[in-house]
Amino acid sequence: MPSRALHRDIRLLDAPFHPGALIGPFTEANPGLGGVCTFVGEVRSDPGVEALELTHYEPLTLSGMHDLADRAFQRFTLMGLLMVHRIGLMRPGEPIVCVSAAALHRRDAIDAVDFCMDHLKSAAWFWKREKRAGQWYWIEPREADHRDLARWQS
Amino acid sequence: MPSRALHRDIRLLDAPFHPGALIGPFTEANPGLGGVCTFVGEVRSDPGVEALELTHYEPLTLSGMHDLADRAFQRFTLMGLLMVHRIGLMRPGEPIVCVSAAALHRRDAIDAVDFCMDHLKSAAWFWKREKRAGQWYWIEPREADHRDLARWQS
Amino acid sequence: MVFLGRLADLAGAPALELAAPLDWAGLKAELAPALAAALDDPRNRVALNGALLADKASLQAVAGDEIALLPPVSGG
Amino acid sequence: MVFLGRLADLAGAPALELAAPLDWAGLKAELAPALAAALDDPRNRVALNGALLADKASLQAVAGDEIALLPPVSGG
Repeated sequence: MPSRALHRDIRLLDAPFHPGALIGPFTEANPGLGGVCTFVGEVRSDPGVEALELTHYEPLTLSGMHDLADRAFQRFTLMGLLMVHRIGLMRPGEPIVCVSAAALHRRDAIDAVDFCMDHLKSAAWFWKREKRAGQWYWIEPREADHRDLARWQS
Repeated sequence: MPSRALHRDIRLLDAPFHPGALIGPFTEANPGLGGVCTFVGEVRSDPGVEALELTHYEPLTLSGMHDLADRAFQRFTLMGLLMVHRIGLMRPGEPIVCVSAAALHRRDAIDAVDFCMDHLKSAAWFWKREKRAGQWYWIEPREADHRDLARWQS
Repeated sequence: MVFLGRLADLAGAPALELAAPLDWAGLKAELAPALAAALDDPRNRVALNGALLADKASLQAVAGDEIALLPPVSGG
Repeated sequence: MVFLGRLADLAGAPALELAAPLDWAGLKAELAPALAAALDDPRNRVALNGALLADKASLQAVAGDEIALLPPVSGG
């Protein structure tokens, strides 16, 4: 496959989306692939949580996701990368993030998704708050997220 | 979520399948999940490869996949696991394997898929041959697959 | 000037109009003490017109510039 | 007796009927030399009625049993 264009689809969405409707076209846009790995994160049904809101800072957030995609393409041998993130108000059960990587070999596809998710979780420009009993509470970064991120420093 | 049944769907298929048609119902069968990771492997379009055939030994292959699922449920905190593998004759571009894991946390979902794929690739009872220029050639295990498998021994 | 995340709660509004020009000392003098302290907190970053400042104290804003005060991110 | 993967090519057929009862020495005596050598190859596993034998040489097959000769797997 000499000099074929890499397929890249990076989006911020302010309304509910259906991951299945993204993955089919993404897979078809990467003919000849060996494997596709996809992660979909949803708003968990934690007891008492009525809603979740993700704020972003437009001048930084989308360009930060493009920088992250650049680094994933540099670090792994990929054919295509899809990275879609919700912003705004969400209810439990709604998809919040979808990352999909297509590659000739499964190791690249799986590791690229792992890499992008770790960075989206703790190094991307999002601020999260959740509503419990009618009150909004800001979410602090989790220690586990920082540990996950540190795996990629080496 | 006290004592909910774990969702498990393990299948060998001898005809083409559409991964998207499996993942939607699988995701819906695991309400309250935090994330779903899915890997789909396809028959690569390697130059000169006309077809691929996967042979299995029925008394061992499916029960071996169930054993693998048992180990994944023991090792990771999962809500559900889907593992579907093709057997028989396949053409380039056809899906050959689909593994999907649903969990409260992304680390479990991603690692479970990685674990299952490494074991399906080099420790499951499949034999693969490919047809080039009208001749069938048996495929030997790749060294990289053995290295991938060894990551899980610790 | 815009405030992100919990700093919007602290500011009482997501944005504030300030008279230009402003340097770092001038900006702090314009803000309530709690916000001035948040500016100094090394965990909070400052962006000028969408570009992060490596050295916050070097800020030089003129009329029409957008200053953003960004607390630590909290995940996707 | 069934042969999997490339061993089916070596056997010339995916399966072979053999007279029972058979122990390990008896099985090897029934097979062509190339197949008997494949039986001994430690990389090839033997299953009796769908259960892998930890010790191939302990094989004891009676009428109706299925012996399978399994070469190293080659991936999904």
